[in-house]
Amino acid sequence: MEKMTEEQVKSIANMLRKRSLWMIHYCTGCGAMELPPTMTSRYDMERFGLAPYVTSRQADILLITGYLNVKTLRRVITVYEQMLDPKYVIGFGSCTLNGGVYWDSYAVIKQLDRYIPADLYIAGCMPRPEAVISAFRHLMELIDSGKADGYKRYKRNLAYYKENQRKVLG
Amino acid sequence: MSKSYELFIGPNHPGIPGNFSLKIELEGDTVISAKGDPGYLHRAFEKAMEGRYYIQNLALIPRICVPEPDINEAAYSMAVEDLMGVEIPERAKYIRTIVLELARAANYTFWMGGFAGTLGLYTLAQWSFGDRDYALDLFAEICGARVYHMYIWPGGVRRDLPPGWEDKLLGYVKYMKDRLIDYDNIFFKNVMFKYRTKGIAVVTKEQAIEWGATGPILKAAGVAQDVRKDDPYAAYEYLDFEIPTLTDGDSWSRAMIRRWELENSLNIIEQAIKKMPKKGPVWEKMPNPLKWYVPEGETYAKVESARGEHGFYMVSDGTGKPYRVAVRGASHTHMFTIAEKVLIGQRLADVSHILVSLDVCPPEIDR
Amino acid sequence: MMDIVDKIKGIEGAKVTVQRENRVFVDVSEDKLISTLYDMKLIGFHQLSVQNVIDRIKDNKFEIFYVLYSREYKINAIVRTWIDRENPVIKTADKIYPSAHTWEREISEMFGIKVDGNEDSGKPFILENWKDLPPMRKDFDSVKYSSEHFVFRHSEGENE
Amino acid sequence: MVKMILIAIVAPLLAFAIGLSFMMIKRKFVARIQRRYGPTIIQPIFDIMKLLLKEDNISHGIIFSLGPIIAIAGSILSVFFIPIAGLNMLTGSGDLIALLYIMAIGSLGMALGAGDSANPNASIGISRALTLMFGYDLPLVIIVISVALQYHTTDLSAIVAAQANGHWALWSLPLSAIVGFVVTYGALGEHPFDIITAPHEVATGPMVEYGGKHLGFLMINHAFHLYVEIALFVDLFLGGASNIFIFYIKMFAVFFIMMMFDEVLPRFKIDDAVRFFWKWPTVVALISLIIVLVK
Repeated sequence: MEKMTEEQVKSIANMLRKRSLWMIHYCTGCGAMELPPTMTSRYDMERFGLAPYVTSRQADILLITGYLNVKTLRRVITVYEQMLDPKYVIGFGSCTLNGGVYWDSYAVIKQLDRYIPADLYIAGCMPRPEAVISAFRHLMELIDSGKADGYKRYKRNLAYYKENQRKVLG
Repeated sequence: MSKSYELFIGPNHPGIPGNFSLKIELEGDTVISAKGDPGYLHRAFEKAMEGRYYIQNLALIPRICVPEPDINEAAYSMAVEDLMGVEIPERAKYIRTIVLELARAANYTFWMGGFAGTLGLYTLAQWSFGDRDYALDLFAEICGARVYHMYIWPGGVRRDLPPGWEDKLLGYVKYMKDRLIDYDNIFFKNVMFKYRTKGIAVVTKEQAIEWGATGPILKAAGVAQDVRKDDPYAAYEYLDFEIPTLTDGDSWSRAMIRRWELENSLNIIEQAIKKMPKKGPVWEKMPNPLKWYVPEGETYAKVESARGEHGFYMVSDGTGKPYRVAVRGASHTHMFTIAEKVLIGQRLADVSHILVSLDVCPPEIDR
Repeated sequence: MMDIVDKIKGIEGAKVTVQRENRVFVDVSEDKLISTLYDMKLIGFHQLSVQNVIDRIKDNKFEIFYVLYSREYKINAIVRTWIDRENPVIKTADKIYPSAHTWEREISEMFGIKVDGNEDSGKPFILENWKDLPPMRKDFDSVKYSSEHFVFRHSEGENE
Repeated sequence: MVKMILIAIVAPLLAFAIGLSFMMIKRKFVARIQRRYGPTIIQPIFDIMKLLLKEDNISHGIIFSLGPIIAIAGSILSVFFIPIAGLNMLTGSGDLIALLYIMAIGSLGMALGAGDSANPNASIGISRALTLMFGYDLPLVIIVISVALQYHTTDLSAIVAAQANGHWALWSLPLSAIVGFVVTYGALGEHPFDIITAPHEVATGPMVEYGGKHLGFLMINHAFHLYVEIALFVDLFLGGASNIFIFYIKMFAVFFIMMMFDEVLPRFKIDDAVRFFWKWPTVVALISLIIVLVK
């Protein structure tokens, strides 16, 4: 019985969480170009309770907008670790998936989820604002069903992630 | 005990235009030194281009400057055409002009929102980002993509304009001209805007020339230098337009110059549509794209971007891949030679709007 | 146009080729580089558009070019010089063209060229913790480096 | 006694509800001015609940955690000094003067907490907040003195009672009322006075290190803050109200005019803001004070 109520509390919490997702305002790559249209009057993501926020402490979503340079990766990891649980990561664009057009570049990492756990990817270069919003909707569903557990995976497999990070950052 | 302290603006800070870091040293509220730290957007374009065919590079170059990708395509194509000795058809020239001006208008609309945002007026930001989207819709119609078009390519443009597109474009121009009145009322005539930007971050005429400024910074200081006039490319030599100049060289002048350039772009689009030959080829027949063996040589091709002179220095060794491509982005000079000097003595509250008024675009710096 | 070309030809040690309208190449030897740039500025080339390096690995040379622009004559002049690939050193031009300072920082990092007189040369600029060869050199293999340092994602079919 | 306890429970809840409703309306209203659809009307509730439900909490020390609590405590305490709808909560002579002191506690609580986070952005933000408070406190004190002289009392409920039947101080002291509006506007940190949080300059200033529950408390505090500032203005110049609905309508009218200004002005610099407050509002307030004295 007691376990049931705990479950219920969790599901209510998830329901509230998915209604208010704050995205950290960090343009890591050129994908940041499609975010202003998404945020502003044409597509207006505030309809769904999504809003850009300024610092890592305040935010829930870390949106990796495009390719990640090794130099940026270091900052992204810091930002990710500064964020408070529960936190979610969305990989935006093909470059986060497999390097995209920068497959042969010496500066760009090829797989985001080796360094920080990604809950969701949006494919394409660049994904249109509609795709971004549909990804947010999908993330809401994942949160609602409790499947967006990237931050738990990060804690559980900390050694794996740290090892990968060390390899690339030196 | 030292009186000064250090503050990082960026990379994760809304006051910085993109992924870039600025280390400033402050004494009280006054900046005593500013150092830019680039490299967060370094993707090694110049290296990657050496390993790809000319046609493949076309997919890479728009990503050098995100807010206004078309200038890259135009400069790159011009460099290749220059080396191959290709003259592009008349209609293609006009289409290029229209596309470049549309991209410039979209970029200035975007810039306007960003600038108003740094001053704390979010209403204009919301409006202008929304209005910029109509330009992106027009792009989506001619090439299928909103941001990276890859529409201009060596020999002309990729395909002809879809039927009825000119009318839609004229509709957009008319709409933007109407909206400009709203923008003026809320922002450019706003007393607070004048109060915040008049006399801030002055770059005088002598300094602008000495530091190698281009584009709006130079025009705001009173020098009418514009690649479109001085070394006309595409169809600019057939068109009639003026280069706006102001004399103060402060943040306000730069903003007003950009606002007039936006109007200028809309006028140029109207003119170009009127003068454009209605029929004709849009692409000079070129060999099979995988066999573009560009003759050996070096060349420098430049266009006027929204920020200033944007150029490609291309070296070919006669094979299918470029031997070396060096990109000149206006932001490189504007950030490190101008902003770092201009920021000294300014107030912390002004730092972010000065950066935006100099229009520092980090992807251009890092490449 | 010819007026300015004659003026450039007057500079000592300059080999001038007119590529086409508004584009002039000025080839100088390494030791004449700074004095040529200074003279170019005096005759009206006030703006340095871009300065960069081409790695001519076959000739074992670095080609350094300065794209200059004169508003008065509306002409681009490209000053080129060649230096040895072993222990490459150039002199700074940032006293003549202030914007050269940053370009020199960039080329000193990307090509490993030492810039005499530029106190920022050799300091990390764009790259961070870079231990390999300077990346823009032709003998640096970007594909090899990236496959050594990064793990590629394989689609399910090729994972075996 | 029972009534006192009842008031102690109901009044803060009421204040919070009113403040929260303003926050809700503002977000929708702003969105519409910005040609957007805007969030659902109860979005601030989701935001606050989400923040309070955050699993992690990072504290930079005891004072850091206490900051938001001191701020809320100060705000709730000031709620008790402001009579609404004939409810005299903690009356006693001189409560207008006491209120001015207590209203500063909120900012001081923030200052303590944010100062403890050792983030330069927070320190700059908090120094801006205190400077701005210096700015608007001078005209505020002058108009409070003029109102007190006009009605020969510093008891807020007596001032409200004296303004009954439409004899609002807005009519008898129009200059003071205008200054009062500007001061209230500045104290709420709407544009152009949003210097404290200015994201593009100091990355939300004092809030820069706050996240999770702390930020949730700060949002709750903001609701109280909205209520306290506007309710004080309504009590001083619009004659309070006999019942809660009229009070709400008056408050909303004030807030609505503020929202109109908010969306069309860029932000001041801090020294300009202080210069502004010490120039026109102070001069006008002094003229109004002289008029009161001469009369």
